[in-house]
Amino acid sequence: MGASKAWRWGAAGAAAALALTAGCSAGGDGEGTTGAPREGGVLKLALEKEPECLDPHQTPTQSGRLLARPILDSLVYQDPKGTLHPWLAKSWAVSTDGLKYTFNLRDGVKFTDGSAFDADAVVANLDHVVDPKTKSLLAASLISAYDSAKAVDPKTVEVTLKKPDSGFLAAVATPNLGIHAPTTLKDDPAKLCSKIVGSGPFQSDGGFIQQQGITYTKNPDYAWSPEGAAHQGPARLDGIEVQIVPDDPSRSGALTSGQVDAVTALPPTSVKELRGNDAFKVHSVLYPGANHSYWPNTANGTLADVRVRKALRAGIDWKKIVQNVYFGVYEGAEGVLSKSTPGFDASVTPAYAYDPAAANALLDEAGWTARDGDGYRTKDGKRLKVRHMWSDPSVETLSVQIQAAAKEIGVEFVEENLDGGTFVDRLLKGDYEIIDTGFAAPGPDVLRVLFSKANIPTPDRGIANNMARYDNPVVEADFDAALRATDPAEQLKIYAKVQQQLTEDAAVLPIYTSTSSLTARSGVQGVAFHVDGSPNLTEIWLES
Amino acid sequence: MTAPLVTVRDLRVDFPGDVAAVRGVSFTVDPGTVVAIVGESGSGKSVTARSLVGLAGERATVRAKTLEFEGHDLTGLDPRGWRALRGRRVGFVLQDALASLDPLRRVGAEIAEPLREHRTVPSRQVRAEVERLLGEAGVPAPEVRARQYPHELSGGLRQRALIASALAARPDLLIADEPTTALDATVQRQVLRLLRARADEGTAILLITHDLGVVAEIADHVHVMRDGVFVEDGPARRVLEAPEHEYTRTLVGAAAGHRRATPPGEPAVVLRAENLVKTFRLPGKRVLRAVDGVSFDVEAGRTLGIVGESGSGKTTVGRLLMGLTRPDAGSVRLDGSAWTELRGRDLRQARRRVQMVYQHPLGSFDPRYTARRLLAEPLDVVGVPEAEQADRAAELLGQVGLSPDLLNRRGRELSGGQAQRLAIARALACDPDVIVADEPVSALDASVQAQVLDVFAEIQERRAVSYVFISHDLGVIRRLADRVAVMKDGRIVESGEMAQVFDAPAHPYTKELLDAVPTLRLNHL
Amino acid sequence: MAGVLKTGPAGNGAPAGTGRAELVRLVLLRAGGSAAVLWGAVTATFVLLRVMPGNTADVLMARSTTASAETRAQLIADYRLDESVGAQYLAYLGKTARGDFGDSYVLRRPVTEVLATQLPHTLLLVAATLVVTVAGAVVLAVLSARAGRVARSVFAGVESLLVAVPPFWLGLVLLTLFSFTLPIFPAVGSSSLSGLVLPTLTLAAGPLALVSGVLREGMLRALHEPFVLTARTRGISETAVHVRHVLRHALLPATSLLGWIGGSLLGGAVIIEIVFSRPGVGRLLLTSVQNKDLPVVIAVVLLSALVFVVFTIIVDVITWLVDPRTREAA
Amino acid sequence: MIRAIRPGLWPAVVLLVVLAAMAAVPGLFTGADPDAADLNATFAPPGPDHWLGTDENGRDLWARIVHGARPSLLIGGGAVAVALLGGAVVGVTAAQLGGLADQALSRSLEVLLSVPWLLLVFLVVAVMGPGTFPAMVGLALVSLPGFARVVRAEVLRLRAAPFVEAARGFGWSRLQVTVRHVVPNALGPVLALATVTLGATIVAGSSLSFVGLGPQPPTAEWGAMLAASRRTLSVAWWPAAFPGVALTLAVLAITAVGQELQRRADGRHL
Repeated sequence: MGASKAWRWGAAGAAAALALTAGCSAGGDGEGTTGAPREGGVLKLALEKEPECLDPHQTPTQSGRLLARPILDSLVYQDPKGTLHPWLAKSWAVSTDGLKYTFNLRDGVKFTDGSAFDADAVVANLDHVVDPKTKSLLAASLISAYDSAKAVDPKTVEVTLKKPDSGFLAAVATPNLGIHAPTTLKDDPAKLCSKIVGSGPFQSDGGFIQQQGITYTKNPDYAWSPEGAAHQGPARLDGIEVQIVPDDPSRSGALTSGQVDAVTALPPTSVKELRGNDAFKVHSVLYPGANHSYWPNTANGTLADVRVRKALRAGIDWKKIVQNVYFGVYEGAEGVLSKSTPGFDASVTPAYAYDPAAANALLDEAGWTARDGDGYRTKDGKRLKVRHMWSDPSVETLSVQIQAAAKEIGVEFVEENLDGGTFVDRLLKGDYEIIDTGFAAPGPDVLRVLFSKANIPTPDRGIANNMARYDNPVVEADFDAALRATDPAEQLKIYAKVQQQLTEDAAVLPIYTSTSSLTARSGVQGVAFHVDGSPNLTEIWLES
Repeated sequence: MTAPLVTVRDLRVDFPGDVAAVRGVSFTVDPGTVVAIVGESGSGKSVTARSLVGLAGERATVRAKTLEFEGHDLTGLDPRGWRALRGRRVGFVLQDALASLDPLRRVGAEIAEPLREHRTVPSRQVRAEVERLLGEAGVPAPEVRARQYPHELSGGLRQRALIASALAARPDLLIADEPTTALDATVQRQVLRLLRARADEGTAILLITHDLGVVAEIADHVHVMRDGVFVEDGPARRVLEAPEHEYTRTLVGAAAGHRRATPPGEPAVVLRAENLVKTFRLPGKRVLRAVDGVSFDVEAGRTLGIVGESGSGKTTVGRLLMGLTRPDAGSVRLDGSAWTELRGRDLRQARRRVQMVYQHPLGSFDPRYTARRLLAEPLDVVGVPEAEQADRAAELLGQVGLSPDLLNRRGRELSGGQAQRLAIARALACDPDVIVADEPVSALDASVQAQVLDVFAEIQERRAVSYVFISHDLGVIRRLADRVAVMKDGRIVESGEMAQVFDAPAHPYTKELLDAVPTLRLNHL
Repeated sequence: MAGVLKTGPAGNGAPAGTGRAELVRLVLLRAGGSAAVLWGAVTATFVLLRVMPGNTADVLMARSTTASAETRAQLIADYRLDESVGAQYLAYLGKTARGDFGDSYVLRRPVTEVLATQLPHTLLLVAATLVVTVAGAVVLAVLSARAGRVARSVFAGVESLLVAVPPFWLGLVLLTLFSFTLPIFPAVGSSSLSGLVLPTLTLAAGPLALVSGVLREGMLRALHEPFVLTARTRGISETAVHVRHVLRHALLPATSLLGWIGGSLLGGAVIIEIVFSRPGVGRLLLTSVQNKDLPVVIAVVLLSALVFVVFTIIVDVITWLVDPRTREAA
Repeated sequence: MIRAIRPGLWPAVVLLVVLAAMAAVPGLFTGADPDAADLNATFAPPGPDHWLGTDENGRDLWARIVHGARPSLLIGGGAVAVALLGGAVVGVTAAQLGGLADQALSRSLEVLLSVPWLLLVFLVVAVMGPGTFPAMVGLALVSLPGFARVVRAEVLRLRAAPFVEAARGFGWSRLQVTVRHVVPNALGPVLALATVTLGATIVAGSSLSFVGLGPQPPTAEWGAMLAASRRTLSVAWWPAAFPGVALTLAVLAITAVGQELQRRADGRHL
């Protein structure tokens, strides 16, 4: 989902839940470093949203990962292209059955509280994640295969999995499995929500203060940057001051008035404006995974009819709307997946072209032939109505334009801005026609998350990601095949087929591909993005 | 004979958009004398007084051929000059001491204000001086009173405190604007004596009043004012005993009142009060026995006067008579049946037979109603058909001396006298046997009082209705009552035929009341 | 309140209770009555939140679409969501009475800790607003009461305008003018004094205008009271008349208004904190209601009800101190 | 009842009439469709084609402001109407029952008063979901205590008023007296309060829309328009300016009329 959104309602997290086994390619487009990097200075950063809890072990938010990353190192580093590198683990070995991971730990690593990093620390951390007392909202899924860990010797850790999991190393690389100083883990998990201690290039004595932010100071002893990182050794910045500013105009105003050096997730209007301004630079990266899309309820309601779904897909000029709303800051979508996703099947693109004549024909064919006084199509005296349920005001403009466009082909979009509780309630009951969200993920695997029958949200299942409520045995079979496939090429082939089937079924109405952005004054250099799309704060330096 | 302290010649005061309030008056005030300006409300007497201290009002234009204080011209005085005059040379006492003393400040602070302002005593001695002044003004326990707030003092004490504050900086002239109007008779008398005593000590006093009785009590010289001019001047005794101007004569006549002849015969009892008791719970578990064992008869076609000072319980008696409150004990019987025994329709029908005229007629009128609707309301009740209501209403107005032209006016658009007449007309509309009148004229000017009382008298002669007249004003009672009951602290201390009570009071309280009234004891009337 | 001036005389002349003991009694009495109000506020909030749609656990889980059923069960057990409403209510009531608001569902920390980080910002804003309101209102009222007729109606017009302008829009305009366009004041942040200026002005504008209007009307009314005329006949200066006599009377109605405003500023702070991106209880409240974070919501409700109650008591005490006439009623 | 309108009040009265007309018959003021998005004319500045310019969807702002009058005023108006009715019921009940019931009702009102208004509305909206009606109910709950208090006080005052007593003295029954005197006389102050409250409630309603809890898009509602305009403030000022001006003017006019009513009602008490 578009991380650029300031989700106001908690339940929007349903949509906001970011790719957990995160990873995304595409480096920032903001290179072009001039001159030699300068040491020192404090980066002032305004962030659009805040985590409920700073401890990434407990909550899975993007902002939590962003804020924890400067403090917590991980055993393994995943570069923006997805490749794994040694970090706190010098090397690792995987047993042939895929059940045992042995990590050889780096020497001389110290936590900023002075304690030493060793095998016990790793064990304590992994156990902490799965400890029920931590009430981790992600542990079970992130390392669901985790069974136990033991310190073979101070520099060797052996992790046992219950079942093979090829995603385990990538999970270990996320800040969500970052390594806390073990002394802090003994405390009440609540304390970790505001203050964490790790071995990273920065530390924060004051910790995170809700709605306010966090201040980092540099860890001068840092000497264990991940292999393959652009910058090695202690951070060049003396510190980072992060302020939480959810309000878009204020964030943009704070940047332009020089109050902060950089801001995240500026709205497209501001991005468009600043693009022409040399004093500022927009750094951004396309999220891989599913586009920001309208997810039609394929199970019941008016959109259960594939002809109506197809009519919407063809009858609304989605690209023009995206261009209009986001001024080219976001790209229009051309398929089920974002173009930057490995395995994106370009052959489906023609199906997503604007063709109002076809749309009208489809609607006629579906029996929505009559028109009422307001110009909407009707069938059996009932108006062709589509309820779009959302709980994020920032999508309003988009919704309004889509609504207007839908009226052209005689479809009434009813916009329902709901509070979190109602949203979740109706989501679980399937009481909606359309939900909008995106879902960032590193590969076509995300299709399984989004369209497998098991992931249809129900009151029993709880919240899950198949919001299209899509249930197609053919596709289910393909998913199984993809899981079993050992050859990556074979896997991509299967997923291409799935994309074609989904296009045929019009199971999703894709709108645009989200980008993660960091807009900064031009003196802010070394801006890059992590694999999950969040800005990499540790390599930044200031020209002046 | 010394030079006059104040000399005023041809004083004129205008307010923009209004008729001139004062249209050329001249007078002098000598030290040690009391000069009174008498007039009804709107005559311009207060404006005249305030002009002497430069407080006629922001919008007022004050002109005078001469306006001198101790020979100094006041007409060109700047604000600073006026302030030096006020308080220090001229003290000013206003009518209502409760409103004229700042309710948020202690009495002592108010009295000290002129002392501190004009630095007449060193600040260390201010406190002692305040207590001395209070004592001088006849306030007992001045050290306690000085620390109290105005609302904690009785009306008399408050007025004395106000006088003390006006006299604090030892002014040469004291202007007293209706200084006793809000007071009960006995207290009024004490305050007037205090003023007279100050005059005798040498202070010049300019007394503004509507009450000729007050004038008779203390004034040396009097100016009768009407519509912004003096219609008559002269020594007080001469003016009161031999008024030359017609208006003065009306005033004197109204104030003196007259006795009426009691109709002969043995009348029947219409309304009987038996041992009425009514208590009210006060904050702090105290209980007020507002009415404490009161009995009397109201006889057909005759008038019972209930006299008492404020707080004596007479108003509660009125409400009990109306059946609007239930007595705790005793009963009120109308033709033998008690209010408490009546229910529903009977009760409502019985109610019509006893009507009330209130002190403030406007309060008894629905503010939205015109006179026509006000009269129609009781007419509806007694079943007068709508077609006849207009005629009846006009007839009723005629009975109280009002023109039918007033039918379309609302209560607020009527003068005080007109409103009270309308209230009487309204009470008559139900053709009642008894009218209870609670201080029906005390809010009215003297000459209007007389007219309204005349209306009451005429109606009784014509319709043989019984009155219960509740008043603190012995003059009013004397004018109308056949029998009198004197109330004090919820009890009737004395009752009997009017002549008997007034001429030969038996109870000391009755005597005190009668003594205190500053009536014009003028033999020839 | 001309009516106040017409309180009947006590007559008996006995000194009314002016002692401090009476004041203490008044405060205790009010505080006692307020306890009931607080209880009512907690109960009402609890009931309302219970009838809100969506199970708290599901709303919590919504932040992670991939959390397991085990976690959900753990959450439900931890937060006693499986117990009967009555049991939950009693548990809350008991803990709340002991000052223990429990842990925030969403923020995973004790509510008291969360509040402790947010409250200072809001209190600072509210305090600054009150100061600006009172100081501004007194200055405006005194100036306008002594000004001429025309100037007075200009003052009144500006006041009406300030009251009518929606605060969020005013904030937006101020922010655009003095922060985005002319960078005089910071667009974000609460730590600095300059960051406090715009939010305070925005929040104070309406109350200031209201109080100033009431003060002026009170002063004008008091100026026509006989005691002011009496004071003038004593030869004291106009300034002394205003300060010693007039202003005090005008303060009485203004104080009750101010008490009401003070008690409800917390609500106004919500909008201001959103518009100005300030940390604070207001924003915390908004997100907590949205997240059904019951412990935080109850704590904030209780807090604001407490603030309301405290302001009411303060107003009572001030009235008691300023106006001796009200003392007997107490 | 209808007395001359003070000259100073004329602009307010005229404005109110215009607003009411806008709310009732928006077609009189504009032919444009408030929801018609014109993607080729986004952010058109004020000019001859679009008097007040267009917003980010190319919708005509004048048309949206005109059509926005109804929902914007409806929330406030509806809330005050509900509050008035509810307040009247509670107030009359409290005054009639007296004693313990009166105490209990007064305390309950205090509870309502002690919760910040926005929170109260949040709660209601959270229960009922966002939209015009829930916002209305929430805001009604906020102003209900005020009405209940005034109604209660009026009933108590009028019941003891001499003219009511006098009417009883004529033999009217309690019910007749209530219908003839108590209700009509209480109406003045209550209506005055309603008008003054209306202004405040309209502001409150727009605040709700501003936070996104009011009427849903594409409904042209002034508060919602302002909220939307905030995101594009750096591009165009007019979508942020004109709805705010409309809102302010409406509240000004209503408050001015309300204050006048209040003055008249107060005057009658004397």
